[in-house]
Formats: sequence, C-alpha cells, structure tokens
Amino acid sequence: MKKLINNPESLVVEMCEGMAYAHPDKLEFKKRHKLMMRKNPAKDKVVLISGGGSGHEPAHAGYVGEGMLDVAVCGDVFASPSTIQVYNAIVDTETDAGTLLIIKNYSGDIMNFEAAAEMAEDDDDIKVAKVYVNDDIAVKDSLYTVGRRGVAGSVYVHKIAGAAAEAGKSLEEVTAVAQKVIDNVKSIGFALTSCTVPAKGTPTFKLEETEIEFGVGIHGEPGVARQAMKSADELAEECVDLLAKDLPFNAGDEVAVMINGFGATPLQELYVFNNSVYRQLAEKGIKVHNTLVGNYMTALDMAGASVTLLKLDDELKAYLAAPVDTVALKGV
Amino acid sequence: MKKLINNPESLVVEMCEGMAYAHPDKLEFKKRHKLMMRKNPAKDKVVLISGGGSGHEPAHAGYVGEGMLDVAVCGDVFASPSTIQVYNAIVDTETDAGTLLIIKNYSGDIMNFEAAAEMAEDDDDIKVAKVYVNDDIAVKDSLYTVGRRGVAGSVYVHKIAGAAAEAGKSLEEVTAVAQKVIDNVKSIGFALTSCTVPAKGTPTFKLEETEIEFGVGIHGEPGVARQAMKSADELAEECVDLLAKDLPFNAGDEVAVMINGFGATPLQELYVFNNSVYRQLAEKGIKVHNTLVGNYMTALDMAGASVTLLKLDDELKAYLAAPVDTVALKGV
Amino acid sequence: METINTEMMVQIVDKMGDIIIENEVYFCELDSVAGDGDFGMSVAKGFRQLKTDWEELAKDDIGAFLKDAGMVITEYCGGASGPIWGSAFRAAAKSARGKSEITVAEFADMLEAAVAGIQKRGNAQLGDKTLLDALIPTAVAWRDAAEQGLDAIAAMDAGAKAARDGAEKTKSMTANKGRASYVGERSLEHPDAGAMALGVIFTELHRFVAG
Amino acid sequence: METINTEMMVQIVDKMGDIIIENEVYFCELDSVAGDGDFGMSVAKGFRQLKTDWEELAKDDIGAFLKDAGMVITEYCGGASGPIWGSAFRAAAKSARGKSEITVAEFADMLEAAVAGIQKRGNAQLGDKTLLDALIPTAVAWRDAAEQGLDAIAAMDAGAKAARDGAEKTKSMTANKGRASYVGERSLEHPDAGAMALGVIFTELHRFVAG
Ligand SMILES: Nc1ncnc2c1ncn2[C@@H]1O[C@H](COP(=O)(O)OP(=O)(O)O)[C@@H](O)[C@H]1O
Ligand SMILES: Nc1ncnc2c1ncn2[C@@H]1O[C@H](COP(=O)(O)OP(=O)(O)O)[C@@H](O)[C@H]1O
Ligand SMILES: [Mg+2]
Ligand SMILES: [Mg+2]
Ligand SMILES: [Mg+2]
Ligand SMILES: [Mg+2]
Repeated sequence: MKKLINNPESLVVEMCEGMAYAHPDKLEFKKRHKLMMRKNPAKDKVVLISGGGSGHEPAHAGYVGEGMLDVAVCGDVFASPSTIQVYNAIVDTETDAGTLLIIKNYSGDIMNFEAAAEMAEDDDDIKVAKVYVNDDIAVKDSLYTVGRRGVAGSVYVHKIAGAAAEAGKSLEEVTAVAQKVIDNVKSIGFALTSCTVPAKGTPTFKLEETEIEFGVGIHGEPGVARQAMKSADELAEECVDLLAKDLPFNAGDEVAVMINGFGATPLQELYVFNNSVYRQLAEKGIKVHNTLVGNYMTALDMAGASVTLLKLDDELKAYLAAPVDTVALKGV
Repeated sequence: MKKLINNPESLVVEMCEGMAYAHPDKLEFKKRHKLMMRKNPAKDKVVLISGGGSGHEPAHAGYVGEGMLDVAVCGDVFASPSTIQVYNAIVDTETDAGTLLIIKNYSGDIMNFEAAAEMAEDDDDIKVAKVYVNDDIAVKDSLYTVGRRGVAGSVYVHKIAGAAAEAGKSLEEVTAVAQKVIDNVKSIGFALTSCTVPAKGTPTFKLEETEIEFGVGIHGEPGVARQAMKSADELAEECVDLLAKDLPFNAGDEVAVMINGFGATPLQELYVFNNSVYRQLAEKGIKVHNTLVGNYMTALDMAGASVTLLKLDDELKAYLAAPVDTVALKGV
Repeated sequence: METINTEMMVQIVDKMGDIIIENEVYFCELDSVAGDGDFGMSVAKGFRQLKTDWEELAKDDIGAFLKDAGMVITEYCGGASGPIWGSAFRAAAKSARGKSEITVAEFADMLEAAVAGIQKRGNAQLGDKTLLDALIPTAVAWRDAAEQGLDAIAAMDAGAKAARDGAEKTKSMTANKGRASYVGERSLEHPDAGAMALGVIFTELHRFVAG
Repeated sequence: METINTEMMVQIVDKMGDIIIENEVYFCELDSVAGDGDFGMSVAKGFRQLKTDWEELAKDDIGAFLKDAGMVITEYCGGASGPIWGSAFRAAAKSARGKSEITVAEFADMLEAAVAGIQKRGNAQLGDKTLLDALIPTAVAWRDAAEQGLDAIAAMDAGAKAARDGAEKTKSMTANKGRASYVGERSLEHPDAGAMALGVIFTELHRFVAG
C-alpha cells in the first residue's frame, strides 16, 4: 500500500482538518465527534444531516454548505459513524423546523442513525425524520434481504432536499421531496481495481488485467459478478439497459445523469464514458437534462465508475437548478 | 492496461464530445481541429487561448468559460496540438482586442504555438501576444536547458488573466498580469505510480511499493530523483522547503495554495496532504489566503500530487476572487 | 465454579478484549470475502478504547460494569458493530442490574437479553447469516446447561461449542442482513465474520476460565 | 545512381513512412527512458496520414512533393515532432523547388536546409542531444560525398553511418533541449530518441535504394 497519508489511525481527522483549512469560509470541523458543520446556516430552516463511513470523498463533507447539508457525520473508513456521533450532530444543530437524516441503506448506518434519532426524540424532544437512500440496482430488492444499498444517488438527495430546506419548506415537505428523489433515482457501478482500506493495507479483492467486478457498491466489497473487461461503449450499454429497465426509464423521460468516478479513475475516462452513456440514452429516447461527471461518491482508490439516472419532473428540475455552494458542488 | 475507453485512437475526440454533451451550456467542441470553444464569449474582449497535449483533464477544456479561457486546443495524449490546430483557434476567435496564447514551456507547445502565432500575424494581421508558464521548480533553470516546465501553475494564469480579460483590460494589460502570475507561481510534484499512455499500453516507468519519483512533470516522464516513500508530513516539508526557497516565499507573504492530484490520487489523500502543507506553511509564517484541493492538472492515471504556491498582492487577489464559471473551476 | 462474580466478569471482559485485539487481522480477513473487510478493526477499536478507559469503568456490580462497557463500545466500535455489540452489552447490563454474582441460569438470561438487544437494533433472525447464528445457539446451550445443573465452566464449554457449530452452519447460508447480502449467492461457502469471531472468542474464554 | 529523380524521391519518402510505422513501438521505447514515450507515435501518426493522403500529394517535382508532404506532417505529427519534421520537409522543399532531379550536392543542400529549418523552429545546436546530432553529421557526410564525387548510393551509405555515429554520441550528452532536459543527469547513458530514429531510418533507406 502506497498512500499519501501519515498513518491510518489519524487519517480521518487529518483529512477533515485539511478540508476545513482549505475552505474556512464554508466549513467548520468539530473534532470530538467528527462533525463537518456548515458555517452560518440559516437558523429557522429544516436541518439536513447525512454522513457515513469515510473513504467516499468528497462525500459527505464536500456536500456541506449553502443549498445542501448542514452536517456531515464522519465515520472511520467505510464504517458508519457511531450513534453518539450522530446524536451529537442532531443536538448541536437543533432548530424549530426539525431535522432530516439522509441515511444510506446499510445496516451499520441504519442502526446508528436510528438509535441516535430515538435518543434525540426521546431525550431532547427534537423532531427527527429519516429517509433511506437505496439507489444501487446491483442488489436484488426482496423481502429476504436488507434491500438495496445507497450509493451515488445520495448526492441528488442532498442537493434537492437541500434546495427545498433552503427554500423554507417544512420538515414534511423536505422529507417528501427527498423521498421523491429516492423513488426516482437508480445507480449501477463497476470496478476496474479494488481499493485498499488504509488500516488493512492490502486490496480487498484482486482483479486480473482482463477482469472487472460488476455491480460493486462504494465500500470496496466485491460486486455481484466478475466479468471480462469491456469497452466503454459496451459497459455503457450494459449499465443503461439495466437502469432503464429498473425504474423503468422510458422514451420521452427527462433525466439527470451522473457519471461518478470511484476515486482512481481519471476524468479523461469518465468523459469518454459519458459520451458512451449519452449515446445509449439517446438511442432509447431518454433526454438528458443535466449531467454531472466527476468523483462524487468514491471508494478510496478504486478505479471504476457508476452511472446514476434520476427521472425529473418540474419540481425536481427547479430544486436541482437552485443555487448551491459547497466544496464539491457549485451550481449544477 | 485496463482503461474505461473504447480505443486509444478515438479517445481524445470521444472525451471532448463527452465533455461537450455534459456541459452544452458552456462548451462547444469543434472536431476538425479539436478546439473546445467557449459558448457565447464577449465579442470585444481579449481572447485567451491555451491548450496542449491531452491527458491533463480537466485541463485544458475544463477551464474554458466565463472568467477564464476562450479556447482550449486539444492535442493527442501528451502531445502538443499541431501548428494548424492552434492557428485555427486563433483565426476562429479573432476580436479587435487581440489574442493571448498561454503556453506551457515545452518544446513541442512552444514550437507549435509560436509557428501558429507567426502565421496568424503574418497572414491575417491578428495581434497575438504570448506568455510561457514555467512554474515547475524540479528542473534547474539555466542557460543550458530549455528552462522549467509549465505545470499546475497554469491554472492560476488562466484564472487571473481570464478575470483581467473579462474586466475589459487591453492585450498589454492582460499579458502583463499573466506574466506577473508566472513570475510569482512555483510548483513541485511527485509520483507514487507511473501513468499509462493509452496508445502505449504499459506504464512509462516502474516504481516499487517503497519508492516515489520526486520532481515529476505532468507527462509521465520520470522525475529528477527516485526516493524512498515518505509520510504526507515529510513530503509536505520537502515540497514547501523547496518552494519557499525558490521564489523565495517569506514569512508574512500571502499565498494561494493548490494541492493538485495527478489523476489517480483520492481526494481523501489530497486533503490529508493539504493539512500537512498548511501546517508547514504556518510554521514558516506564510499565510494561506486561498486553497484549491483537487485534480486540476493531471497526468492520466498517475498517482501523486503537486503543490503550487502563488504569491499574492491586492491585484492578484482581486482577479483570483473574480467570478468564474467553467467546468472545472466555479468560484474560488 | 457455580457462579460468576463481578471480579470474574471484569476479568472475562478484559480477556475478551485481548482475544479480539489479537485476532483483529484475522477477523478483518473473515469480513473480506463477502463484506468490506473492516470487522476486526471495528470491534477491536471499541475494545481498545475500553482498555484505555478501564480505570474509569464502574466495577460496583456486574450490571454497572457491563453498562459502562456498553457505552464505550457503542461510541467507539465502528460500523454496524457499534450498535450490535453496544446494544448486546447494554441489554446484558440491564439483565444483570445490581447483581454482583450470577448463576448459570442468570448468565443464560443475560445472553438471551443480549440476543434480544441485537434483534431490536438490527432486526435479524436465526439463519440470516449474522453473529446471531452463533450467539443464539450459545444462549440455548447455557439455558440447557442451567437446566441440567452444570457449572459455569461446563456451560462455557457447551456455549463455545454451540457458537463454533453455529458459525460453521453460516457457510451454507446466503446472507440476508449486513453487507454480505450485497453479494448474494457469492457469500455461499463463506462463513459469517461475526459468527466466526464469537466461536473464537467463546472458545478462548472457556480455555481462560478453565485455566 | 548519379542523381535522384522525383519518382525516386517519392519512393524514398514512401519507404521512410514504412520504416517509421514498423518501428513505432521501438521509437516510443527510446523516448520512454528520459522522455515521455510518445515519439514513435507522434511521428508515425503523421506518416500514416501521409499514406492516407498519398494520391492527393503533388508529384510534379521534388519540391512540390516535399512541400505537400511537409504540410501533412506539420498538421498530423504530434508534439514536438510536428514542427520539427514539418519544418525540415518544408525547408527541404524550398531548396528543391521546381527540380525533378537532384544531384548528390543538391541533396546535401536540401539536408542543410532541413537542418536550418529545424533550428529556426527549435533553436537547438549540435550537442543538445536532439535529432540534429544525427542529422547534421548526415548533411556533412553528403557534402563530403559530393565533394569526393561519390554517387547517391555511396552518399546514402556514408550519411547513414554518420547518423548512427551521431546518435551513438548522444548517449554521453545531458539533454538541453526537449523533454529529456527535465530529467537532467538522468538522461546520461541513454541516447536521444530522435537521433537514434534517424540512424535507423537512413540505414534502412540505404539498404532499400541499394536494393
Ligand atoms: N442486522 C444485523 N444483526 C446482527 N448482526 C449483524 C447485522 N448486520 C451485520 N451483523 C454482524 O456484523 C458483522 C459485520 O460487522 P462490521 O464489519 O463491523 O460492519 P459493516 O457491515 O458495517 O462493515 C457481520 O459479520 C455480522 O455478523
Ligand atoms: N528543440 C529541438 N530541436 C530539434 N529536435 C528536437 C527538439 N526538441 C526535441 N527534439 C527531438 O524530438 C524528439 C522527441 O519528439 P516527441 O517525443 O515527438 O516530442 P515531445 O518531447 O513533445 O514528446 C527528441 O528525441 C529530439 O530528437
Ligand atoms: Mg464497514
Ligand atoms: Mg510528447
Ligand atoms: Mg464490515
Ligand atoms: Mg516524446
């Protein structure tokens, strides 16, 4: 493992401090509970809290700021923040308007965010709502599983719920529009290489030069199938076919597209891939209203990418276009 | 080589098209000469043209737009665009205010941009000024070499010259402030891995798990010395010491800092590194006025980073803070 | 040994920490096949903090001690393990509240409370390929031991065996809960990390107590 | 063979393209040690385009042919090689303007013009570890051959030998021009890619013409 770090133990705190030093106008880092807080949020709006394991940079701290999140709760690499951390985030940012927790559908996150919400409601009488992002279509959604993971689609949930909160909507309204995004957003990803968790020091899985893992999440877990490496066009076809069927997305639909890099994929390749995806969507008559290409929800140093589609209506379009000024997202 | 592409030959065009599809409001791609053009530029301002080999994404096309460049001329991977390409960029964007070419100090770029400028001046009577970015202090500047390379410092030249042009300054004034940036900007970088040029298919050099190349440029060339891998703190100390001595940067100076990833370095590591660099600068009494952390001038899939320092005065601060709306830089 | 007193319980938890810390890398490896490879780290982190805070933990009675331990574990164990292990300890604490000595039957109560605590938080059932597939059989084994009048050391032996067997069975399950569920069929053949860890922990603890 | 006519020159440039395309990977490797590894690609790209556009190139006389070829090379050779090889061809074209047959002395004129063209663009001198370290000796060898009254085939032989020797000498030079200068002392021991390529090209061309 060759990483530009000092040591795995202090990594998350050093990273957060490095981020706060870089953006002193936007961010304030509270070290005790690893909370990345928005500088000067409105006092009377619905509070948005997200977070999860670290290793997904710029998520989640990069989405703290005007028009998005109020707090990102930072866990260790790929490990949910603790109940105590989340609880402190809720209590520290309490407003009369209430708090929405944007939770990715992972057992760890669910357990910690829910337990924290219970504590805040029971002990502090804070109104806490929750939404669960579950956009990853790699996983079959069935009664017998914990359901689908939340991955890059979270960014759209942050953006749109953030715009609604900034617009002064009520907790119920913000929660409803967040849920609308969740109901209309789907993602699928693949890895060209494994990532290396710093504390472990070796890659989580091994891929040959000719192999990829299809259907990976953002924690370096293996995907649902190992496949032969394909061209950008072929991968785009496979991803778009799966995504289109799932919601489904149909001819005439307008979508936001995110081509998300997992951390070690050069922008060059992401733009080539966007070209492939764009043409696949065009073939299906699906209209691209808005595109994001970049590293938005990563898995450390994993090479690979995910495609996210969000079906838009006028409400979602308006919130998507609303002003936003965070480290990782400025304007859309 | 495992890359998310279709084939090396069509790579640059597909990438540029993918970029234009993603940002139809900002960019227009002219395929014949691989020119990424700004949509709707002002008709009476100084025209800014930059460019160079591809493989540095988001550079240079990512810096086309309001407050920065008018055209990015895209060469093949790591190869200067041809004289004919640059000539067409100049002719296609001619205004009465004249044209500034922002050239990175590489023999290929110099020869092609200069030959194009001669053609445009001689054949078309266009006023063309040139500046040469040479911020890479890895290379000794002497009478006997071609001088220092232009690397990540180019981004500040684009930004500040772009702001001056947008403010309606004359060609002489824009050129002067671009030169002022060049005179005050220094960079140094190191690689943890080599990159792989797509057409070649194998890494340009090989590094062991315990080695880095110090003093690398942005073309995957080996650096000036192979060293043992160090911690982020140690690398920050080494980089800041070299940079501070070079201009020199002294206690009391105010600087803009760029922590630039070379393409495969996760943001997590860049922020850890920023934390290390920030503390080194603080120790020297150098004040950080503004920080950029991210992939701004890359070398394909190289892992590693560079540190750029720009010494600021009130004029540079004002231009740095001026509005900017490009794919890769929005607000600073 | 008919009963377990506070001092013994403190020693057991201390030893448990040693076992977890020693096996950190192994537990991570178990989680690498179908999980995200951090299980050993997540649990070890909490128990390492426990050792740091050791002097400050209440040692008045078993309940008070387990409650303080549970709070540290809740805060410092990473990922899913924080709430799972934290709620297990805190539920056990409630069940042993005010007691400075517990019988085998009361130990069985405590284990059952821990199971319930984990289920309240994580909603998993027997067969979902989680550590419950080791912990539930362990609780059953302790209950049987109590009914058969076995002493604590014999109960620990039976409990450890039940945990190992339970962990073994997770090999043939497709995961439903936790991250292993994301790889579906691909988690077949591989045991659950948490269940395997309990097998190791209870086995070592029996060896420790048996001397 | 006393002179070289238009047809012969067209064949020579055609063959030159073949040699460059065949050696693309080798030329890249030469550029990998201290350069950025793209030299073979950069040059091959232009000559490949030349073959695509072959039918449209003027073949009226040597000058016209070289000028058209030079324009394609200027546009399609990548990186530094576009202006270097492009200006070499265009300068040579000027020197052979209107001629449909050239003597060994005129060929030497042409090579000297090419050297001057490259120097006007790139500003390098003998000893700067560029392809001029092969091309200048080649021009000198042709001039000597003309003065000694040798025929074109013998001149080509001498020119190729001079190019190979010149390229060999670049091994002991630290680069001043081009990208190899960025690695300073580390480029010692390694020859310049462009100079080595000229050695290969001129050697193969002599073999081709000699039959
Ligand atoms: N819902 C659940 N109920 C009980 N145990 C669970 C549950 N989800 C996961 N586990 C246990 O936790 C272990 C994984 O813990 P850990 O690696 O720390 O969490 P994460 O999945 O967040 O990385 C699994 O091996 C399993 O035994
Ligand atoms: N200023 C110059 N004058 C003459 N030849 C040069 C000059 N700079 C570079 N070269 C030649 O060009 C070769 C490299 O070409 P190429 O790899 O295409 O360019 P780049 O350096 O842009 O990657 C060198 O090996 C050298 O022979
Ligand atoms: Mg985890
Ligand atoms: Mg090159
Ligand atoms: Mg895990
Ligand atoms: Mg080269």
